[in-house]
Amino acid sequence: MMEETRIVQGTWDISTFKFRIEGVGLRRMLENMKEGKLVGTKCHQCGMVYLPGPFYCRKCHIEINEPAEVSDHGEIMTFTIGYADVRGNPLEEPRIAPVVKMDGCDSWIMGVLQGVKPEEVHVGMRVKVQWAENLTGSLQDMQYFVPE
Amino acid sequence: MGTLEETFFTPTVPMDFVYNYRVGSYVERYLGGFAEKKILGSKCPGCSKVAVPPRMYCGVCNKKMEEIVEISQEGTLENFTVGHVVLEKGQLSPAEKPYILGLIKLDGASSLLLAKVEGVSPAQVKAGLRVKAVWKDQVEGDYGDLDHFEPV
Amino acid sequence: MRNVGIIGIGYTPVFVSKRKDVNIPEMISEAVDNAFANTGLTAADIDAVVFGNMQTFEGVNLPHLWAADYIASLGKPVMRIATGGTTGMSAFHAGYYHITSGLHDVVMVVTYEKQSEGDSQVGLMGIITPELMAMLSAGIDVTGGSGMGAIGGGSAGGISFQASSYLHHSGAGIEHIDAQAALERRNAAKNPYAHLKDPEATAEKIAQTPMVSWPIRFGHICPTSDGATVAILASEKAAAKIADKVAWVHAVANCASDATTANLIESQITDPAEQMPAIIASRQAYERAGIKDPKREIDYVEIYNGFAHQALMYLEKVGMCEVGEAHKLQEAGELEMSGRMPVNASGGVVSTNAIGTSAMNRVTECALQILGRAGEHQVEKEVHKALAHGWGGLMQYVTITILGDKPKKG
Amino acid sequence: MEKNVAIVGYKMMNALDLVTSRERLTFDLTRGLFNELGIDRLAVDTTILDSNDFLDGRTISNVFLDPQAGVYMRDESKVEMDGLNAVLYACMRILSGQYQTAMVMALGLTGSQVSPYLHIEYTLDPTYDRQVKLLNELSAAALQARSYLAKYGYSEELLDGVAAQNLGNAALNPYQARRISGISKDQVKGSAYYYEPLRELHCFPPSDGGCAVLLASEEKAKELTDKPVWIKGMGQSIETYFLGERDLFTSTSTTQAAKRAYDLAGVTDPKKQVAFAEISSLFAHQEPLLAEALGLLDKGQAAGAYQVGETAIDGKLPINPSGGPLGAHPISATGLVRLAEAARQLRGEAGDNQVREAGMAVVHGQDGACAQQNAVVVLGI
Repeated sequence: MMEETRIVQGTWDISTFKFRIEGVGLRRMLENMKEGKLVGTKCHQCGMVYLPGPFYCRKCHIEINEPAEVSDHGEIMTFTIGYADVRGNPLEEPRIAPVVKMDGCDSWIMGVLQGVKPEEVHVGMRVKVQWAENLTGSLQDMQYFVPE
Repeated sequence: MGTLEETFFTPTVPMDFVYNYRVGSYVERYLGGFAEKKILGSKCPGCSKVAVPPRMYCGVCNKKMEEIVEISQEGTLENFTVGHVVLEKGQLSPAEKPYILGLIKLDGASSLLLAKVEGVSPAQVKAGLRVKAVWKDQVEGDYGDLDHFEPV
Repeated sequence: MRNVGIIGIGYTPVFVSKRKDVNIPEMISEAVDNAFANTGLTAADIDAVVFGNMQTFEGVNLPHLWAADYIASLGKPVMRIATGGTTGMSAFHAGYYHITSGLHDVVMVVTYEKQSEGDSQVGLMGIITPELMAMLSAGIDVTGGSGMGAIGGGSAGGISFQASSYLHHSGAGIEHIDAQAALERRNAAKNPYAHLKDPEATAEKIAQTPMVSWPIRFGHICPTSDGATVAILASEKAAAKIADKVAWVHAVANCASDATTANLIESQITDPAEQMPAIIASRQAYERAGIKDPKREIDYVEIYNGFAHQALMYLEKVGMCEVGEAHKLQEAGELEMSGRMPVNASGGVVSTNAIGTSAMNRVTECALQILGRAGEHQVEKEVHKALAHGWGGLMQYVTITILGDKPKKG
Repeated sequence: MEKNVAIVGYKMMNALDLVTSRERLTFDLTRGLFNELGIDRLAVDTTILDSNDFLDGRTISNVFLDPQAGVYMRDESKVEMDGLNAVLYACMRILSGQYQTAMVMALGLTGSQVSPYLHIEYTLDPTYDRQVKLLNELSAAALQARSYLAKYGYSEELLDGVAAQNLGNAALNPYQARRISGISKDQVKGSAYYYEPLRELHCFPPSDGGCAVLLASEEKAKELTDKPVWIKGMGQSIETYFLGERDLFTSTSTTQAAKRAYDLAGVTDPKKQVAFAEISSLFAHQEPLLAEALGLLDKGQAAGAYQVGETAIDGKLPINPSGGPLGAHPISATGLVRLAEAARQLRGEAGDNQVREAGMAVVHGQDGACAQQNAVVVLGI
């Protein structure tokens, strides 16, 4: 290896970008969460239910916009147990993060599981949503998953 | 589809992503030359072209340019533009006053070097003008040392 | 279709975490020089160049423009390909189609990454940053503490969901992931172009590394590397004139599904361990290559495993064994360099990851095994046919290449 | 070329602000194209997407565009450069015999979501040009413009004339983004200088846009359309990155790319054989400069040719009858839009922009500061 050379900097000026992110499905879900309901989007052609849902169906490649209520109970499809936060600092207590398919829904959502020890969690486990006391139309309304 | 506000989230990202580039030995030597108020180039063993700033490869001959040579600090203004705007982070804004950017062929170099040209008004500047390098008072071996060129 | 062969390979002299002595095009030129030195070819022999990397990882847009003088490309067609982790193999496939189209005879494929110049976490988070910002405004908790859509798994989140699902469906245990990481780091010790090497690696040693997000430990994760890889491809006619030994391309294929992540804008419908694209692309490749029984006909496999469990998971997906069988083959020693189904004798991506090169190196490593030029990491059995696999995007995009020691018939 | 490949359909959208997301634009373009052809996504054998991670503000920006483009459990790859290059790749895939149909889709939201000038900024050598901060897309183009004007003794009036002609054509074209009715040379000349000799109206506008094109083998094309447009030839070339070592008054790599395309298409005398051209001239001076490099105008004769209307919609050899990139420059898609505009002419669908004789067309796309890299496609019916 030859000698070390100096470092100069450059940026990707992402702060100057004016992103537009599809929001119809997520906004509808948030609105309905104020009433403790989970509402997704159904494809009127194949019947696939997405939560909260994009504006098109992946399989049919058509525009979709039909609201569909789904259960707040579901099944763990996969999970992980986190030992560090997003910055890599160790957590005091390991955190169980399941990915759950709600009943009546074909897509998966991620959250936090409480009320079980890490060694007890397993794929296929039945869970339900623990709603917040005051519902405000935020993703925080759905506080945790807990065992059914 | 509803209005823009109903249909989309319009988030902003509160930071820019930063990269750290290694300059490599050729730019390092070029800047090292600046510390001694010298302008260096690299010479192609194939076509004898002298490139300023120096770099590793001659793409025409596909040969490594290993010889580093010192170039004259005087040259000829071959081409220029007068800037009326500045571009910062992709945003255009009017310049405080018009300024000249020139492509200069230094004596002994084969390539043209882009630099600021001062000491001549934008209305008067012409291709063919003989110019010389003007250094910062205190050179640091950094990009800004070669401040601009002015008429000989 | 015209037959295409790999007639030359060039790597940078090393793959390491930081090349402090060279800038980006200077580093790339080392691999180009080596490809020429290894083949005796010169720039004049090259008809066209294909170029690939992941540009947000080192912050240069369309870097082939800056590098044009360094890659023997002036006056030639240059095509830039970028598909995420699979970029290297996608670029290789583009090189293949340059020749099968009948338009070109000798094509050089150049891939690289100089990851030390950027922040790979930023590069990866960049995949979803704008969506994440939108979800933030909807109340998501990025610290992962509570609420729906919380980023529970930290930086290895998506991958740990995949590993967890894989373990559940295959019956393998975390100890098999440890053992796979150890096996590949030992292999890497025999490969001069590998980055993380440990001739003494054992499952027990890997098991000592900290748990990041169950079941992923630190020792299961790839490094970030600086390096470049070049492959020179030729038509059968051109190869006959300018090459002594050739690894022939028998088939290429690829497939995309949807991004498997808890993206609340798009909604995830796919199990990250299902990997339907790997099943579809490999079956398509077998059909194109005329392979009826891959388990018998394929002698060697290079799997793109940024994370150690993926070598096992993808062996099953590409049909080299049944579901739930890969870890049993591992237990029986069959995945070792001396085994019946050697995998990643190179050390795999888990040992070396200059992203733009990673999927390309799967192909070049298969080629070296076929040519018998892998040196110390040459596997014991004879390699007549080999399969190279790449994955990228958000675990939803797969590329496959099948190589053979003879030109494909028909 | 050994086999015939046809353009069987196209769909394009351009506006200063399309009021859309890249996901929705992708869906609208591809679904729209499929609807017009009466097919569904499964009729597409392979898809080549083309967008730019830096401009999309995302790493691996094709990840979230696959399903919107109909590529769910399907074959896809991504070219990251001007969209015309993606056409070359899609065409190679069909020529290989592996695929019968190939879709190309490119987009750029460089009007509403990101500054277009960042594109070239990020291509610059970060160890020199980005540190010295003198070079940018506009200053580089201005140096190229002056080099060209000086070489042939043209005045800045040539730039005003080229821009006025293009903007006039763009005003007639519903697919263009910048449409200024009653545009005149004086109006162009009255716009402010950016870098001399380039004025605002000599330069492309920041704009949004995208385009999807379906290609097919000869056999399949006949099933899908009764108006196929054939790809007769294609070529590409690149020159040195270093502006100080290029002949800025011409485009060497365009000439090399054109030679490859003309050889395949059997074009020996482009001025005679080519009926019209769609050129990715991002700045007024680039249109005559590139037209010369393509062999469509005699060197040094541009001022006269524009004066007498030779390159106008009703001229002897119309150049950018669509209005060209001075009307819209959705970065990544611009060359693909040129291809679609040429197909629109060849199918006789160009309305007020329709040229009289649409026999053989030349399409051009570029990448890099001062068109460092160029692609050329020759089309015919």
